[in-house]
Amino acid sequence: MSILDWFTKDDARNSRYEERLNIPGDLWAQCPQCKEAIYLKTLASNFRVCDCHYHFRLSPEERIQMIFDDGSFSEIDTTLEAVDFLKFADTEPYSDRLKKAKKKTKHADAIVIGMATLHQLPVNIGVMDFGFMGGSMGSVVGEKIARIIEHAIHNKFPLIIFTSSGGARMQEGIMSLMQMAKTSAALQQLSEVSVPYISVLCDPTTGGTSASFAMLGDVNIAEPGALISFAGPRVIEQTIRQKLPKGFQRSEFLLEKGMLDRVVHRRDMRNILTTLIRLLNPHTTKKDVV
Amino acid sequence: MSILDWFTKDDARNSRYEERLNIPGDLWAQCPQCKEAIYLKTLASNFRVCDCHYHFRLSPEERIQMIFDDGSFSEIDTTLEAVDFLKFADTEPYSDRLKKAKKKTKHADAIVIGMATLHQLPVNIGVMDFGFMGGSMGSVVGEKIARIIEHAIHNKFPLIIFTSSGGARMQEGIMSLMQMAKTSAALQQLSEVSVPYISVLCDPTTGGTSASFAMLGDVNIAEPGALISFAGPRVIEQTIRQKLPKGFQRSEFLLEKGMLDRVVHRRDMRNILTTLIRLLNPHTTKKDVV
Amino acid sequence: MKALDFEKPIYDLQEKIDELRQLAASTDMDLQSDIDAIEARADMLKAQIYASLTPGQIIQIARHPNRPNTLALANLLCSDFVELKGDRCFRDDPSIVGGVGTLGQYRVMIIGHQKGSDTKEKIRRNFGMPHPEGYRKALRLMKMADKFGMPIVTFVDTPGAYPGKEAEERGQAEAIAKNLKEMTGLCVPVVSVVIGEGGSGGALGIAVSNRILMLEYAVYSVISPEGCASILFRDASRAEYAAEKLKITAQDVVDLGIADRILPEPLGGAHHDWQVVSETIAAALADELDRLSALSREAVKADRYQKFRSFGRYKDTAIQAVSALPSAKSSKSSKKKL
Amino acid sequence: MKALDFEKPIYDLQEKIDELRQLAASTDMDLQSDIDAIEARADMLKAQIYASLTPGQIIQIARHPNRPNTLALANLLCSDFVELKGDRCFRDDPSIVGGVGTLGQYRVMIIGHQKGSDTKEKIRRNFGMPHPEGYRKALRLMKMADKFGMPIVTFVDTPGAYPGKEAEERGQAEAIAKNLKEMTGLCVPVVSVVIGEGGSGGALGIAVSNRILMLEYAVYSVISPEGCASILFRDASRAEYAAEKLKITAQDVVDLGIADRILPEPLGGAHHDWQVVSETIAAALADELDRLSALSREAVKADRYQKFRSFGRYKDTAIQAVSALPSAKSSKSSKKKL
Ligand SMILES: [Zn+2]
Ligand SMILES: [Zn+2]
Repeated sequence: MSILDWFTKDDARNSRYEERLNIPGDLWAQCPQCKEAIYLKTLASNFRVCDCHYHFRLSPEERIQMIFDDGSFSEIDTTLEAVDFLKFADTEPYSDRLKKAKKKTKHADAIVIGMATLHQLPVNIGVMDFGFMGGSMGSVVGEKIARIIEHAIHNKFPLIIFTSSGGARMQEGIMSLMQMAKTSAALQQLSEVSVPYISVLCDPTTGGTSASFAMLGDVNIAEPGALISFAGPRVIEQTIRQKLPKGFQRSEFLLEKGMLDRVVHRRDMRNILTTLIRLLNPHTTKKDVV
Repeated sequence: MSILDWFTKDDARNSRYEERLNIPGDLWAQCPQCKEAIYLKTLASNFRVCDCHYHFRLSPEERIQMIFDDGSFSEIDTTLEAVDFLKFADTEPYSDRLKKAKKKTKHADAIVIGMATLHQLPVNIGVMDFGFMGGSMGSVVGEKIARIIEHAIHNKFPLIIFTSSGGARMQEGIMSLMQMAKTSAALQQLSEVSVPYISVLCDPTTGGTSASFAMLGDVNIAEPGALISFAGPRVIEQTIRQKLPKGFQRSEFLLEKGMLDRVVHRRDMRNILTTLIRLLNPHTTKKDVV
Repeated sequence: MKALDFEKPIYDLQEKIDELRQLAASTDMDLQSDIDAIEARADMLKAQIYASLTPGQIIQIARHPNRPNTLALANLLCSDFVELKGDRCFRDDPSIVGGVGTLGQYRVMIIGHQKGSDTKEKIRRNFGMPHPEGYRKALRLMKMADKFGMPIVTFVDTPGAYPGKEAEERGQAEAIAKNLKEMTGLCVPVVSVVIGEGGSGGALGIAVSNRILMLEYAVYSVISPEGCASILFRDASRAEYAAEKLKITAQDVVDLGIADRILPEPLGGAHHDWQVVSETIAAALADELDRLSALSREAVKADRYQKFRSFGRYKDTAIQAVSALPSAKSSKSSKKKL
Repeated sequence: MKALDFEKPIYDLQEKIDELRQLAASTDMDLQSDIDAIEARADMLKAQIYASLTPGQIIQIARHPNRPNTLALANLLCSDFVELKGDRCFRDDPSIVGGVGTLGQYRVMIIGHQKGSDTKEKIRRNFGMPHPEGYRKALRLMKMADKFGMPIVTFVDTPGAYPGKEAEERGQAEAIAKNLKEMTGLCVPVVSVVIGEGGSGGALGIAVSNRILMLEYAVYSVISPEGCASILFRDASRAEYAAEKLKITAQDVVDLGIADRILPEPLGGAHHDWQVVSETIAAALADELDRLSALSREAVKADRYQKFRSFGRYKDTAIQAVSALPSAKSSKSSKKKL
């Protein structure tokens, strides 16, 4: 199968995706950036990107269906669940927050991991869910990331992680901080066996998530306009007592500052990722590609 | 022998050095920095450093006698000499320039290499001579640096190079440019066998010399006030059409900019170097130290 | 010495004792029995107060301006300490310092946060809050240590990585992340001592170590209690409460299985006797380095990886157990199709 | 297309031919024999002029604004080229570009200087004069290639590293030096093609390679002839003369044993036909990569070291011979005591 074949057979994907979603034509969303109203059906057929290039946040399901081969994803480690081992309660007990988040997202925690294919090339993937407690990283997120990395170490297929996270999950105290080291440590091992890791940073990727696995891609890609930072803009404004310039800590800013390889429109993501994993992976045999 | 013993028996060194130089007391030099007149004898007993901390340039002989154990230096590769293979002539033929420089400095080219000891610890050293055609690096300088590095690779004793050079020797055209790569390549090999290299940058270290072995020390040390740059201040002023701030491209500036580990007064150089080579070298046996 | 508010009663008694002593000296009166009595009361009070410190009070000790700092400890531990500077890229960051020295029988690389003691130095050192170049300097020195086979000791004492405009522009997230990854690749022993404040990612950025030791009144936290209170409780005044909930004291961090060992401080805290503290640290480091140096380079690296790999508390509903030490393989039974 | 001054006679004739053609078309006159005659003269003139170019004229071709550039070549050579950006430290420097693609049977990393073609782009790309972050980006990409076993191709085309205030502040010397050293440690084949101007350390910083190829009218020099004239001759107008003395043409650099091979350009220079130039380059690269890929990783590295180790011309008066290939050992006979 040639490279061109891969790309041409993609055209039908979106309409199929749209059908599957089965959205009635009269529902609409407001774009947070240009404030225009957009029909959900139009939005879905445009990769949930507004004409002004605002990229709406996606659920893991939406993202996987947009990017990977139809039906190719098989999730693993669905049974790992968070434990409120500190009996933490802020304005609400952690255990209640967990229950609500599970109900809302239908996921056990803020990341989904598994294997999929991309133009028939097998990949290990992780997709974070900002809808689950702000995509915060506690023990379960850290463990699942470590596990998908370990799968990549064993099966030698590339790793792609889509981040969308406010950072460490404070409700798990210092244990959540340690997930930064745990995930980064696993990536060091991946690096030592020369398996490529592509980090795709989506809005928002901040705090402990950006300061660990999100920034450690062999290639770092971001969706346009994503907020990517260590300290959030509000904290910085308090520190320097000044307004930050427009576009500060957004993808395009980080690209200019040398932190990202590319800013990629969601429409082009599937093809760029395919090309990159095909080119970078030294473990790809001719059989895998042809 | 304990560390303290090393340092205490050093006190007598300078007076001995001064005696050996046998300078009549009525000759004086003017300090280029504070413009004061200083008796040469005073200057010699102060490591040729003015009270204003201006470090006078040294010949290789002066530097070796100030820093290494008395009589411990044995020079090697004295017979390598430059060849005017491009038949280069600017305002004066290269071959004439070489003759004059040899006569003036009593050296064959702009660097002296060999082995010495530092508080009894054996080291491989290179000492550049700004007096020889501005310390410029042609084939002989490059070759001698590569050779002393190779000696270090074989004997596993640390390497210390004192730089003082305007950069590549234009009279040898592209061949002088290649000496940058040759010396750096040899340092990569040294690095792979974990032998420490300390670069001591003296006034001035610019151009192709700074952009190769001079900047590649495991530890980079500079004498105070040394000019250290890639492009010289005059070239930059022409580029930006502005005066450069005071202290720009001087040792202290580079220290602040993260390019140097330390700025060390000539008086303290011997002890700092001793401590560093003792601590860094994994090949030092207990026998060597005690 | 700055008295912390909960130490006020002790300092009041101490003042009284001093007054009595002066009186005795100037008037030739014999007040020894009174002095002894008050001193005994002061000792009892001290013991009581320090035996029941709240996390909020412990933080105050951890942040005490006179606590021993990295450079002071480096010089107390090594008679031949030589500081090394620079990230070889942008700047020397004075809020992280490092250098080489001899510690007992080991040539070591010491790296740590440096807050600064007087106002001028505090400003110069940015109150111990590093910019990215601080982490890059630390990594440069760690790689140097790795190359020359020198064990690494890090001293952790920072409110956190600096949350400023330039720090973000120059890649604070990247710099910390890179350290976390690269420290895992080091083949020499790395021992960290939290000597004061272990503030979040800014602390972790130099603490991916084979052993994590904590001084008795040091703290280690994912976020400052103040930050936590204002974000989660939307009420900055609830910092004391947040400090309790976050489990940040040395004992808590040991109980959670993260820190390995608590190093006792002199009564009242490390700031009362740097010499004693440095001796405690020297003994603990010698102990840990002896054990780690017995391992091969690969084993040292594997030991560090296993330590961090094991961190996490969660349950696997498929196997109905809360696990703190999961196996590296995921169970096949837990697959599902999307 | 900008005509260089020595090309003026050719362009004048070409203009005349065009006029005659138009006249023939509009008046129905048969001027073919005249046109043929002038074309023959033009061809002869071209052959004459390009056969006897002075180094000064060759530099003009090497600097021609329409010469093929790195990004254009990358896209002509690889149908799937993906540019990758950033030094992961301070900034993406647009004056050095890089990325991955498929070149024949090889997955390759392509890196090169990028001068920019129109005024706006030239400014954005700083006329192909990199800051330190350009060299750091290049090194990052080279290490990525090394990790994934991809051969590296670099295209050299720069007046030199930028001699500016910020470039010095951020360590121009350090960045170039580090590349020279680290490129020696790469275990994948590296092939450089000097496609235009090979300006000093700024060129060498991405050209420590197993093979150095030069396009026919490319130049490679330790300093620009203008710089040399103003420094050594104290007379900037003597640049033409300096260009001759410095030996900077492809033929000179091959004769000195530094470049391995000259790649012919279309008559008049590479700017006349990018497609042909890219095919020439593709064939040469395939050839070199085939040979280098047959070597082990260690052998590839050793090959590169030996190449650069051998550079230098000097004599050893002890053995009375001019040597271009010295042995690694110094002769024991040449020791002396100071
Ligand atoms: Zn919009
Ligand atoms: Zn003076």
